[in-house]
Amino acid sequence: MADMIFDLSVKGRRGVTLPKRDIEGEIHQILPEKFIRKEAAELPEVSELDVMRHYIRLSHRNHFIEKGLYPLGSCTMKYNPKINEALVRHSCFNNIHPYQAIETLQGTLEILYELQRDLSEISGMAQVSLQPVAGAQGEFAGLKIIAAYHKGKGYTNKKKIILPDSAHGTNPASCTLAGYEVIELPSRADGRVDVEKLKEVVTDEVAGFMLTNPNTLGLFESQIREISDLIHGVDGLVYLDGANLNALMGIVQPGKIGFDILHFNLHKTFSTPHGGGGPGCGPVGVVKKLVPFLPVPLVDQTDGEFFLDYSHQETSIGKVHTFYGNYAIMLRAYIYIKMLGPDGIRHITENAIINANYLMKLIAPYYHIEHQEYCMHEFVADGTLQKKGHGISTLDIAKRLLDKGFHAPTVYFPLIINEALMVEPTETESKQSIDSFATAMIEIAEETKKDPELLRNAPLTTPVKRVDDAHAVKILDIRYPINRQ
Amino acid sequence: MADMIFDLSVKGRRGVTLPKRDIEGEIHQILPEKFIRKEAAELPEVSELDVMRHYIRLSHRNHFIEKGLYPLGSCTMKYNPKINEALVRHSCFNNIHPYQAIETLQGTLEILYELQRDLSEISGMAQVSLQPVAGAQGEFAGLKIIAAYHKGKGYTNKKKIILPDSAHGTNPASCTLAGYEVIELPSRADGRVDVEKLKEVVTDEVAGFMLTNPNTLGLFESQIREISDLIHGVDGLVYLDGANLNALMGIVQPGKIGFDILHFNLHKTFSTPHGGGGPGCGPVGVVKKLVPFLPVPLVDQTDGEFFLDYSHQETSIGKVHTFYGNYAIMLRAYIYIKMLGPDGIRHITENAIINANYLMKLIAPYYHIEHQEYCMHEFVADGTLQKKGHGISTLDIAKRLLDKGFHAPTVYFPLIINEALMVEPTETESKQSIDSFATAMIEIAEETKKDPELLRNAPLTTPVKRVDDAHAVKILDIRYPINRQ
Amino acid sequence: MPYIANTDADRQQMLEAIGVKSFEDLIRAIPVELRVKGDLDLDPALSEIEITRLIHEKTCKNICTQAANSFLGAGVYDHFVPAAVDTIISRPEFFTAYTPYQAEVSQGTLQYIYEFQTMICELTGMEIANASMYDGASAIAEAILMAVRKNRLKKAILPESIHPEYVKVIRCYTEGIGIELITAPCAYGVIDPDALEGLMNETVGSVIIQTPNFWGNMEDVFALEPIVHSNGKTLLIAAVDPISLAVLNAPAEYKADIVVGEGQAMGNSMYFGGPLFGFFASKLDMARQMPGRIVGGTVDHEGKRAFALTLQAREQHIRRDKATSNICSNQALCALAATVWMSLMGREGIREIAIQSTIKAHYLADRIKALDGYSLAYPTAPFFKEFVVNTPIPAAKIIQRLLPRALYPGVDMARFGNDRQLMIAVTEKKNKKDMDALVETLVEVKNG
Amino acid sequence: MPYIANTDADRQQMLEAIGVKSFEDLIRAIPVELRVKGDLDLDPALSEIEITRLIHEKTCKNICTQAANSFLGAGVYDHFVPAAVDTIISRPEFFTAYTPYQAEVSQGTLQYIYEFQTMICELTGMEIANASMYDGASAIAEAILMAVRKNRLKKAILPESIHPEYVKVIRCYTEGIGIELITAPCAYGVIDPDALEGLMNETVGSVIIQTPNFWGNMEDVFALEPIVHSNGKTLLIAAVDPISLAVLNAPAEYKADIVVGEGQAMGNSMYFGGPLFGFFASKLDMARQMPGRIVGGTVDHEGKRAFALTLQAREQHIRRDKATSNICSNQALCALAATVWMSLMGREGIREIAIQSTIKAHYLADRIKALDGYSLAYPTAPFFKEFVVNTPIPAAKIIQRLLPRALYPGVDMARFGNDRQLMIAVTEKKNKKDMDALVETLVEVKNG
Ligand SMILES: Cc1ncc(COP(=O)(O)O)c(C=O)c1O
Ligand SMILES: Cc1ncc(COP(=O)(O)O)c(C=O)c1O
Repeated sequence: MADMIFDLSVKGRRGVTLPKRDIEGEIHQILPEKFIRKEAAELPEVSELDVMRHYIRLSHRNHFIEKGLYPLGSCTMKYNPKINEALVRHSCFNNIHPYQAIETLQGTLEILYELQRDLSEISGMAQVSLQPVAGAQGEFAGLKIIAAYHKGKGYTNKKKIILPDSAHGTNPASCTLAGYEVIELPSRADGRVDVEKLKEVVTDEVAGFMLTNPNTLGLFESQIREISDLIHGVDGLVYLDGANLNALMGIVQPGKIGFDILHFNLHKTFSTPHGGGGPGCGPVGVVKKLVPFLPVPLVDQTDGEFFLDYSHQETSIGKVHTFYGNYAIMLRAYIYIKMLGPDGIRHITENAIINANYLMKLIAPYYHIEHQEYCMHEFVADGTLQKKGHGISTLDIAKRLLDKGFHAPTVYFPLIINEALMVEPTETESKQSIDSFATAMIEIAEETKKDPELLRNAPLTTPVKRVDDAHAVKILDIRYPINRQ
Repeated sequence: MADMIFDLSVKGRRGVTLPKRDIEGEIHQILPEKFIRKEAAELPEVSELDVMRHYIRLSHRNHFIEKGLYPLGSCTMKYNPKINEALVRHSCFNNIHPYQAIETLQGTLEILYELQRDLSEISGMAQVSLQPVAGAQGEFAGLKIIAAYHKGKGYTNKKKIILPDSAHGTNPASCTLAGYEVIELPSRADGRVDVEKLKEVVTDEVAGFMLTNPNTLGLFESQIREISDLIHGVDGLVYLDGANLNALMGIVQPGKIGFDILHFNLHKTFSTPHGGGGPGCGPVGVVKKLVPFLPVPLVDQTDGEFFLDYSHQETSIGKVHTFYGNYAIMLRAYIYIKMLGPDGIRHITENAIINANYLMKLIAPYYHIEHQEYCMHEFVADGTLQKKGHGISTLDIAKRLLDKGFHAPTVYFPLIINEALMVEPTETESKQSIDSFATAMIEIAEETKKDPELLRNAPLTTPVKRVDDAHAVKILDIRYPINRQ
Repeated sequence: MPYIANTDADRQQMLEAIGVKSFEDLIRAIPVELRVKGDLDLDPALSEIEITRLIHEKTCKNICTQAANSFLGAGVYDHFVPAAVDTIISRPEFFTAYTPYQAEVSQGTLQYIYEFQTMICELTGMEIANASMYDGASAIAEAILMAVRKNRLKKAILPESIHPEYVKVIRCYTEGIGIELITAPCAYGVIDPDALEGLMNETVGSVIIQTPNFWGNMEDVFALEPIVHSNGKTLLIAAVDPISLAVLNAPAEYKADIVVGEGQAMGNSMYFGGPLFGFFASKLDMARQMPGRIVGGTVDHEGKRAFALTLQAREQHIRRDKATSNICSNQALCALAATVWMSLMGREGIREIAIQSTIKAHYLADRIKALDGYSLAYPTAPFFKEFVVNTPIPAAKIIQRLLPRALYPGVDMARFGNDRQLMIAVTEKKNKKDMDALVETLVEVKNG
Repeated sequence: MPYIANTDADRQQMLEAIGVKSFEDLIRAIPVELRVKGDLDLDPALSEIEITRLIHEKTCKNICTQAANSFLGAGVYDHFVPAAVDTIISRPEFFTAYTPYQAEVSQGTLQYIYEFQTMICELTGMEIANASMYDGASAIAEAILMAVRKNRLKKAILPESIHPEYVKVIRCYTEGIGIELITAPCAYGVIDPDALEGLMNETVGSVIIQTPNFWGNMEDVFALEPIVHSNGKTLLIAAVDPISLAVLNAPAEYKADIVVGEGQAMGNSMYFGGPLFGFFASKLDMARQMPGRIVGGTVDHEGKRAFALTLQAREQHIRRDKATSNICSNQALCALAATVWMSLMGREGIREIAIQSTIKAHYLADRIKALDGYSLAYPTAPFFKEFVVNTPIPAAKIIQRLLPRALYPGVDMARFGNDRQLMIAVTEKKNKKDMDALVETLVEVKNG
């Protein structure tokens, strides 16, 4: 069976029909010869049916939320409502151009205005820019805001950002991108920020502190007030990596408890689809004093007439996206929030937390869990028992889960937990589905003892068997060798 | 793993949210108590995610056109264009009510008017009613038109319809439904209507003749003129079962060669999806003298204002559908015809015929083919060689094809061919895809000799192994035993 | 050319392999004089870009119910269809498959039909249901024919309260095959039980009761059933709105023998009235008389649970002129939509839909009947979600005057013989504001 | 509650299993004083029926380009997206999956990315491409940063002909980390080669050439490339419209070192400018410096061909502050849309799209420049599918006057400093009638 779309190519075959030309002309007469490509790009020549067969076949080789539980910790793989998909495909959403006259965009601008407001309310922030297109870009924008704030106040020495060693990789990477030096703070034994150690590293050079809360261990950083006081003490700013907002909504407004800036991941907390890796949306929210630094434009209104507001252009960090960010994703989040309302939002949080604690309880007898306390919306177990006892790694456990129809948890993160298994069931899973996931985890714990070979060979039932990552790096086969005609 | 949607049910779980009631009221106060149901219908109580998981999982257990060749003879399983699906879902198509004021339906009526016209042109008929919702209902409507015609002329003895023994089962069944007696005419050795025998059975009692052309053997009935002259000689009418129109479009207009009535299968010839068994659409077209008998309403216009025309109500056979038939299917056929144009229509036919002949040529050395001549858009091979030589039945061959990623041809039809394998590749398959189907057929012919057991046990790679049909009749398990709460 | 995979080179190779010079050689069996001369008179081909524009233009000439405030019903209802329904039915896995002839690669389709049959049995209280009929109208017709097969009595009683469009279809299906249709009169918007009793005798094969009936009124089934069943032979055919069954009696409660109905309201968009789909259920003793496809549970050769078409010996492809029906293609995808819809709604959701429709319809009826000049046509009949109103001016005038406001106040009963009546349907999608808007405008137009 | 599976009973059971009395017990770690008092100030929840209506109302306040005759471009183009694209990208199998971390159950995603990488290499002539960037703007920024990683030279030359919105993003990405951006002046709508030569020296890390440039004009890459490469260190970063590559030089032909661009035009709807997606390709020697995800072919443990994320040691989750970029989530689904789009178009289709866009744009430009009062802003520069026109009255006035006719004549260049210029883009979707309508109205509005 042909495996690559290129293998299906047959000279002259067409996948689409295009209008007949109603204007005469010849490209060679219109454009200077030297600019004309010498050799055609060998895109595949296939029929529409070929394309459908090929990509539908590929689709059947994926795990996805509607196939089974997807407990990828930190990623909040909740159900993506189908009504969102239906509504955003309206022609008045997908066929609008960013430079249309404002009069023809009032529906869109009104939605964005409301979304800014709703996200501000949920986060307790003064204002939100919807522009960053991913969490990492939200971080970057946030760090640029920190820089702009300090620049505005005349600081020249604020070159460092502190973050805990449990932080997600994007945090230090964003710091570097924004020109900051990273101070990595070792976590306390209870998995939280070590406030005493923090005191030691807080100096005038510190521009800010980046924290995930609940942190990547699924634990709420209860001393956030102390932390923010310390940072604010040197006129630093406290940044919340909002990846875990699914544990806070309706219960805590980060902007009210010491955080100055946060980013949202609409593709996590607000149910927009992950899309196989994106597009997401990473709005950034700030407290009042930082509003002037937000990216341009914001959406504002006077007397019910909505417009793109560039008025803070001078103080703004500028832009992180060509236009206004991932609008199609914002629409989905907007619909989601409107359908939840205040009660629903809080309910999401409660159920996410209950589900996580319930699952933790079920598997706790079989897997080591470093931090023995109630978790928030996710928890980190690990495979150290299995490793020590039977030489079974977390990778083996993850692969075996695939055989049982589940996606694996996030593995080997956070880095401070050996053999980490970071589990986030989300609120859209039912008790029954969590029960069956727990059963699978428990079976695997049994299999570790009885048939460790089974785990080392896992997965057995997937479209391909265990994939050799190292080989991929060795041979670096990153494009298909197309036959030139 | 829970297998039935009912197994997932959990008391109180909800799959949708509905508006809060903005009107007070209690059903028990509004409706007489005796009319109120005593015990609730135990529909499953599941979440939206449960529903998605369940039905997507089921979907993965189907063969479908985008999975692989679907050479079901007589069914014309051609590719269903995706643009059709996208366009018909427009709110101005799917949210319109059959009793809206005509002023609010001009777009719809214009489309239907044009479709009537285009189908008339393609078939060479004077007018077409789009109302019948399937081929069989088209047949029924056509037979009722025959009856109305004869009644109008004062005949009382026209009680019989002749049809060849190769006819599709719906033909005789429709005759019965319409109150006719069936005369089944044995086919000639060359697979066609035996005109000599026909002469013997044509009497004054004959109301009409139903013919499929090309017939179900894929052969064009060249003597159609002689046939129709014979039938017309007793004032009978000639009906064309248009299931095989994919072999005629642009080459023959049935209305011009002796047929008085035909039905179309839009779900075959005009690329509308088969939907797992329907909905289809079976418009019926007639020559001029029969127009007064068509179902009501037709769509007509005066000065560009379109309306539903009931003016022939008195002579009409009445209605076969509550409203106007399967509109959503008509839309797809309309789009298809507009995208093809006259050249495209003919091209479809040519390619369908070339594909069938090519495939026949490839497998002819391995399978018996009773009628050794060029076929039209399909052909009938059979498994008699395999049966005689190795005890392998056509059913075994069909099942083995499933293992190779193809759907089976239509089997054991037409009834006049033993172990029939009726193959229709359609024009949307490429030479390469036909090559690989032929390869599979040839492999099977080899396997028949080398490993007949393999075939008897086939299929081996499908979601379930060979299904026991007889057992289904024996146990008659036709509904799930739901647990009552 | 759209949708044709072969290139010129492919075709050339294929013709060579076949051993002919040109396509014409393949169609020698078609006498030249029978062939079309020249091109068909069709519009020139449009590309996808162009057809999209053309269709856009056509849609602009319709005004859909989303852009209007519509109270149209009469057999096609604007009930809520969750987006999730289309997510399922638009999967090529479902919509490009055909009838599950090869069970091993059709378990998806077979299983949902089995689930559909189960749900229909659950709603109706019946023991067996088929995989769908063309629409509610033809389902009634087929029910009458099944009754004839069962008891050989070729007379059927059709009350006046049956949808007039259904009656047309039933006539078309039953005319000319010796079946006599007798009309039972109604009084006060429901079947007159005395009149029915007068028509009943041992030669009556079936009585059809549509409830809620065409006018939205509930027939007094408990009073009527004993009349129908008095002779022990006549079968009671109930034609029901499936949504009503969430709150109203399951037809089994009033001993219906066959239950049919129009299923569109469950998960299918209105689409100008098509596709619709009929459901068809009965007691088990009529299993072998049923029309249409039926799926049954069975096992595969390894004993694993599986599904297959069953009782096929009833069907046209086997029994031909002796088949229980001529139906082949049915409305399977509509049945899938209904199955997904019923799953999403669930036990409670469908009840809530039925209850809201009822409550809202009654609110609106109460308000309208209080208006000067308007009254309920059938004030004594209990109704479900639809009702008929007498209007002070011709309904056509009201409809015309409300057109510019995109308010569709209901069905003009002039179609059915009374030009001063509007039939008004209410679903859960209507809210108080929508209804109050109708009430206000009814007052205005009367005077304007 | 929408989308919450658990019932009250489930929750109760779960709390009991956990061993707590109530939910509050689980969040003891959150100090009470940090908690929200009362409810969030959000609108009350809407059901699916209600949100559908709300969204319908909002859409009525937009006028989309399907209902208008639009010549807007400037980085987001209304090229043809076949319906088949959405059939694929709307499959939950693709859109609800995440980054293919577990390769064994992500072969679908991994393979299409591999195919995407191949197609981008094919279009650009480059050797390696990644799995997508956020947009064309950030892709340029990341290219500059990659150049710095490669040659350690922290100066980049940005000509005036680069999209001003891109420049804003590039500034944001490069400010404050010691990178100096130097503006190269343009003449006659293209980079002034002499001026560029004057700016060049051994400290310049990269020169960015956008071609077709912001104004739609083609830069004279064959003249510019030797200037850029003269010192043997400076890298040439080409920012290109991928559709143009069907007919215009593959950047490899003019020896670009890094090729980036905005990919939206390939299979992605405009959506008010987002999501967009950047593509990013280079020569193989920079493989380990690339930002973003890369998929590679490999084998599984049975030796069967498979795909996996590769060169992950560049990425943030492994290298943290030393990573080549902070990018994590990217624009994968947009890349899928582009992959399906490129497959559907194929070798010839994409050429036809590029050719029609060019021919039509030139027709329109020819007609407009012949109009009294209008002229081409850059009459000597060859252009692709977009061009700038000098207008006799402020462009804003023209735009306003054409609004009632739903004619969007182009981008008001007042945004970028010239209020008497319109930038006009033409794609294959425009036909002669559309363009003639624009020409006619341009004449009218001038006088009106
Ligand atoms: C804790 C945390 N921070 C930041 C990110 C980065 O978000 P994104 O992938 O949207 O850039 C992630 C995503 O995985 C995360 O889990
Ligand atoms: C030759 C022929 N006639 C009639 C029919 C009946 O058409 P339908 O299934 O649309 O009722 C078929 C369908 O299979 C057929 O193949």
